[in-house]
Amino acid sequence: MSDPALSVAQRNALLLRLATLADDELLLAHRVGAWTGHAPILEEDIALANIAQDELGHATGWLELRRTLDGSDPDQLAFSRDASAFRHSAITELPNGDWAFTMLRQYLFDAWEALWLDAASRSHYTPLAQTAALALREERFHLEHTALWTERLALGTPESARRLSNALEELWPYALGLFEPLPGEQPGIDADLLPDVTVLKERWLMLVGGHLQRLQLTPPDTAPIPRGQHTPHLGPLLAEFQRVAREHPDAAGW
Amino acid sequence: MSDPALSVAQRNALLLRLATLADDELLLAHRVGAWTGHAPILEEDIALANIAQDELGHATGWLELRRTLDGSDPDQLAFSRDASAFRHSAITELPNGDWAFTMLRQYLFDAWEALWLDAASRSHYTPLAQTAALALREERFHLEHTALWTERLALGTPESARRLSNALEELWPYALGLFEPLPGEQPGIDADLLPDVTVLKERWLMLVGGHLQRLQLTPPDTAPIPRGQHTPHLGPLLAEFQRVAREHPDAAGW
Amino acid sequence: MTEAARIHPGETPEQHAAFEARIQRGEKIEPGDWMPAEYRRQLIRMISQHAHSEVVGMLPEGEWITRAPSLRRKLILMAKVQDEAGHGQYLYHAAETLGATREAMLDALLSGQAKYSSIFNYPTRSWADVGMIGWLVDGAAIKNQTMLAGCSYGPYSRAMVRICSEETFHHKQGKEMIVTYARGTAGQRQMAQDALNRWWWPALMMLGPHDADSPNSGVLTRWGIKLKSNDEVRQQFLDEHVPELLEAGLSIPDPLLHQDEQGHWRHGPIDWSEFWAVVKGERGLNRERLATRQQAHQDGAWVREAMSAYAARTAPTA
Amino acid sequence: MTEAARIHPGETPEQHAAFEARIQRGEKIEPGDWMPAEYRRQLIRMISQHAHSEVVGMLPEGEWITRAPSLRRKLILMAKVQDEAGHGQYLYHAAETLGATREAMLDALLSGQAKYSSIFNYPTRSWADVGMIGWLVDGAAIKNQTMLAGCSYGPYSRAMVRICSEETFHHKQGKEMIVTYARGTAGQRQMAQDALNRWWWPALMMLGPHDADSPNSGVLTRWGIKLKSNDEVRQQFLDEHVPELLEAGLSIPDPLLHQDEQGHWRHGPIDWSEFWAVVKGERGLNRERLATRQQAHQDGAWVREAMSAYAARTAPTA
Repeated sequence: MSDPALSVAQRNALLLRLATLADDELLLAHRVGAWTGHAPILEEDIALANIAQDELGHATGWLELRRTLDGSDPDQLAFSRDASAFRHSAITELPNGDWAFTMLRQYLFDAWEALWLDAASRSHYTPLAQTAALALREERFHLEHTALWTERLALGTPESARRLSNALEELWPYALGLFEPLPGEQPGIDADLLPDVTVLKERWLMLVGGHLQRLQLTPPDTAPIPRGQHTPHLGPLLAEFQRVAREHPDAAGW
Repeated sequence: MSDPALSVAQRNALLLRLATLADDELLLAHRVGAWTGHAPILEEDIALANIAQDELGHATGWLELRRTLDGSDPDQLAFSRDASAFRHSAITELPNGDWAFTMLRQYLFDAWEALWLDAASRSHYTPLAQTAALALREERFHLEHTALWTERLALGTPESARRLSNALEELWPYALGLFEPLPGEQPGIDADLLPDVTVLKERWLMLVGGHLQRLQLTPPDTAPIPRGQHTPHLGPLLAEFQRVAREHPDAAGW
Repeated sequence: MTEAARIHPGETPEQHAAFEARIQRGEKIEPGDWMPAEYRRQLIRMISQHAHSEVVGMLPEGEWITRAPSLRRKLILMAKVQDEAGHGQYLYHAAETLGATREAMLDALLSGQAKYSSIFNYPTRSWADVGMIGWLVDGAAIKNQTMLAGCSYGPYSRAMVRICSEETFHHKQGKEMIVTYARGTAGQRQMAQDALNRWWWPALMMLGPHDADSPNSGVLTRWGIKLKSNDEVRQQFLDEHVPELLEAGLSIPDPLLHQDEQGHWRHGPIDWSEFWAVVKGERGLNRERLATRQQAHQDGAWVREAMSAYAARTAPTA
Repeated sequence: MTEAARIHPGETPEQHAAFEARIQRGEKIEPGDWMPAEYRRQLIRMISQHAHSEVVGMLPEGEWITRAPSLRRKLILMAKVQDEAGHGQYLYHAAETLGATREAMLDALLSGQAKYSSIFNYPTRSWADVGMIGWLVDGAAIKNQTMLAGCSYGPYSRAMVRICSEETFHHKQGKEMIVTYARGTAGQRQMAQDALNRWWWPALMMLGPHDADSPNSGVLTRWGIKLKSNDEVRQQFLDEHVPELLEAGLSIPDPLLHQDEQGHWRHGPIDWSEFWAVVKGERGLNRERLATRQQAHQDGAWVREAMSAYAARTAPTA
C-alpha cells in the first residue's frame, strides 16, 4: 500500500493530469458559484452553492496533491497564473447560460468526473486513490441531482425540453473533448497510476447515452473540441476571478 | 502563504493533535456506520451513512496530513495498531446506545469539531488550514442535523425527553474531556499552528449551553473524563474493526 | 403464453384494447393515466417487492461496514449500503404514484406478507462475500433492471435508469475487489473462491424460475412490464460473467458448465428445491432478516412518535 | 409604553389576559395554541421581513463569490451565502406555521409591499466589505437575534437559536478577515479602513430607530416578542465592537465617540435622514436589489413550470 517510487515521466504524467483536474474544477466552481442568489427556487440556491463548494474542494485537493509533488502553492496557481497556463477544458469556462445549460453541463461533467474518480480510486498512487475515493462520494450526489434535473426538464414542458435540447447541441462537442488523451499522460496510465480516458469514454457514452436516450434526446454528431482550444470567455472570467488578488500583488495572505 | 519551517517541537505537536483527531473520527465513523440498516426511518439510514462517511473522510484527511509529516501509512495506523496506541477520547468508543444517545453524542462532538475546525482553518500551517476549511463545511451540516434532532427529542414526547436527558447525564463528562489540553501541544499553539482548546471550550460551552438551555436540559455538574482513560468497550470495538485486516497479516492490499 | 389480461368489473374490453395499443406504440403510462386495476396491482406488487429487497439488502453487507479491512473499502461499503437505502426510497416513491402508502408497504414487509428477493437470506460469511455480492448479485440485478428500465410504467422505468447507473459502480467495485483478492495472498484467494462457491448458484437462481415455471410472465409481457423472460436475462448474465470469473482465475462450482456452438455459456441443472426452500423461509435467514428489521422498527417507534409530536407543534394551523 | 393590545372582533379580554399570563410565566406559544390575531399578524410581518432580509442579503456579498482572492476565502464565502439561503428557508417555514404561504410572502417581497433590512441596500465596493459585513452587520444581527431567541413564539425562537449559532461563525470569519487586513499591506489596510468608514453608521442604524421613535415596541414587548429595546441592543453592539475595532488599529468615523463613566461607549448623533431615505428607497440600491430578485424569479418561471409539470406526471393519483 505504500507509494511506488515515481519515475520522472510518471511524475510528469501525474502533474499534467492534476493540472487539468484542478483547473476544470476551479472554473466550474466559479461559474456555478455565481448562481447563488439567482436560482429559480431557494432550495436550488442552496444546492448549487453546495455543488460549487464541493468542486472547489476537489480543486483544492488536486492542488494540495500537486504541492506534495512539486512544492507549488495552490493559491499562487489559482490566482496568479495567466490564461495561457490554464489547462481546463473550455466546457468549464463557458458562461452559465440558462438553467438548462447549467444543469446539463453539470450533468455531463459530473458523469465524466464520477467515472474518472471511480477509476482513479484504484490508482496505485495511494494519495491519488484516497483523494479520488473521497471526492467520488460527493460527485455521485451531484450526478444524482443533475440527472434528476435533466429528467425534469426533458419531461417537463415543451419549453423546458426545447431549452435542454438546445443546450445539448451546444455542449456535446465540449463534453466529448474531456476525453481527449493528454500528451504525456501515457507513462502514468502504463504504471496504473492514472485511468485511461479512452476506456472511460466508452463507459461515459453508455451511462450518459442511456440517460439521454430514455429522455428522448439525441446528441449531435460532432467532433470533440479538444482541451487547449479556448473561447473568448476565458479572458473576462480570469479577470474577474483574479481581480482582487491581482490588485494586491504584494499581499502576503488573505 | 507558504508553510513555515517547523521545529521539532512544533512538528511533534502537530502529530499529537492529528493522532487524536484521526482516532476520534475513525472510531466515531465506525460507531455511526453501524446504524446503517437499523435507523428509525429510511431517511436516517441515509443521513447517518452520510455522517459516517464524512467522519471517515476527515480521519483519512488527518492521516494523509500525518503521512506528509512522518511518512506513516494511514491504513497501517488504522488497522494494525494496538489499543494502547490509540489516542481518541472515550466518547467515541462508547457503544451507540439508543437514538437519543447517538444523536446527542454526535451533536456534542460536532459542536466541538466545528469549533476546532473553524479555529484551525486559520492555522499558519497551510495544509492544516486547507483541510480544516474543507471539513468544516461538512461538520456544520452535521451540527445542523444533530441540533435539529436534539430539539425534536427534547420537545417531542416525555419519553424522548427522558431518554435525551439520560444520555446527557452519561455523555457530559466525556464531552468535557475533549477539551483537556494535550501535553506537548503548546509549541504548536504558541506558533499559531494549532488552536488553543481551552479557548475553544468557552465557545463550546456558550454554543452547546445555549442550545441545551433552550431545550430545558441541564448538564450534570461533573468533572471531565480525560483522553487516555478508556472503557471496556475499546477492546471489542478494535477486535471488530481490525478483524479482517488482522486475519490476513500478509495481505499486500485490499 | 399471451393469455388475455383479466378484465375487472367496471373495466371494458375497449379500455383494455386502447391501453394495450398505447403500450404497443411504445408510450409510457404515467400516474394520471387510465390503467387496468390488474396492471396497477401487479406493479405495486413488483415495485414494493423491489423496494423491500433494497431495504433488507442493506443487512447482509451492512454487517461488514464495521469490519472492512481498509479505509477506502470502508468508505466504499458505507456508500454502497447508503445507496441501497436511497434505492428503497426511490422505489417506495414510485409505488406511491400508484396509490400505495409507505406505511402499508412497510407493514406488509414486517408482517411477512410481502416478499423480497430471497438472495438476501443467504448469510455473508467472509469479507469476500461483500465483493462477490457486488459482482454477482448486483451484476444479475443490473441485467434485470436494465430490462425493467424499458418497462411501460414511466415512474418505474425512470427509477430503474437511476438505480442502474448507481449499481454500475457497485458492480465494478465488487468485481475489482474479487479480482484483486484472486491475485492476492493464498488466504485472500481462498476467501474469494469460497465466496464464489457459495454465491454462484444463488445468483443464478435470483433471476427467477425457468420460463416454463413462471406464472405471471404472460400478462406482464403483454403489458410491457417484463420485456425479457427469466431465462433470457439469465443467459445474458452468464455470457458476461463466466468469462470474467474464469479470467480472474477462479473456478465456477458447476462441472457441467460449458459453451455451446453459438458461444453461449450453458449451466448444469439448478437445484430449485433449495431456491424454493429459501423463498419459503425453510432455509436461510428469512426469519433473522425480518426479526432484524422488526427490531429496528420497534426500537425506532418512540423516535417516530417524538418526530410526529414535534412536527405537530411546528405545523401550520388553518 | 405598555399600551393595551388591540382586541380584535371575536376575541375577548379574558382570552387576552390568559394569553398574556402564559407569556408572563415564560411559556412558549406554539402553532396550535390560541393567539390574538394581532400577535399573529405582527409575527408574520416580522418573520417574513426577516426571511426576506436573508434572501436579499445574499446579493451584496454574493457579488464577491467570483472575486474572492484565495481558495479558502472563496469556499468560506460560498458557505456563508448558502447559509443565508438556508436561514431564509428556516424563517419562511417559521412564518408558515402561522398560516402564511411562501408564495404570498415572495409576492409581497417582489412587488415591494414587504420590507427587508435596508442594510442590504448599501453597495459592496471592495472585497473588504465582505469582511466588514461579517463583522459589523452580522455582529449587530447576532445581538438582535440573541434577543429574539428568547421570544415567546416557539418556532421563531428555535429558528433564531439555530441561525445564531451559524451567524457566530460568519461573525468570527468577518472579524478575522478585517483584523488580518488591518495588519496587512498598505493596500489591504486602506481597503479595511475604507470599508469601516462606509459600514459603521449603517450598522448602527440597522438596529432600528431610537426607542422614542419606535412605533411597534409597546405591544411587542408586552407579548414577549421583543425583549429589549433598539437602544439597549445597540448599546450591547457598541460595547462589544468598539474596543475590538480600535484594537485592530482602525479608526471609527465618529469624532464624538467616547466612553461614559460606566464604561459604555457612546456614539455621536446619527443622521437618521439618511436611514429613512434608504428605507424609503430614495437612496441606495433598493430598486436594483428588487430588480435583481425579480429578474431571477422571472428567469426561473419556466423552470418552476417544468418542475410542476414533471411532478404532476409522477404524483400519486387517488
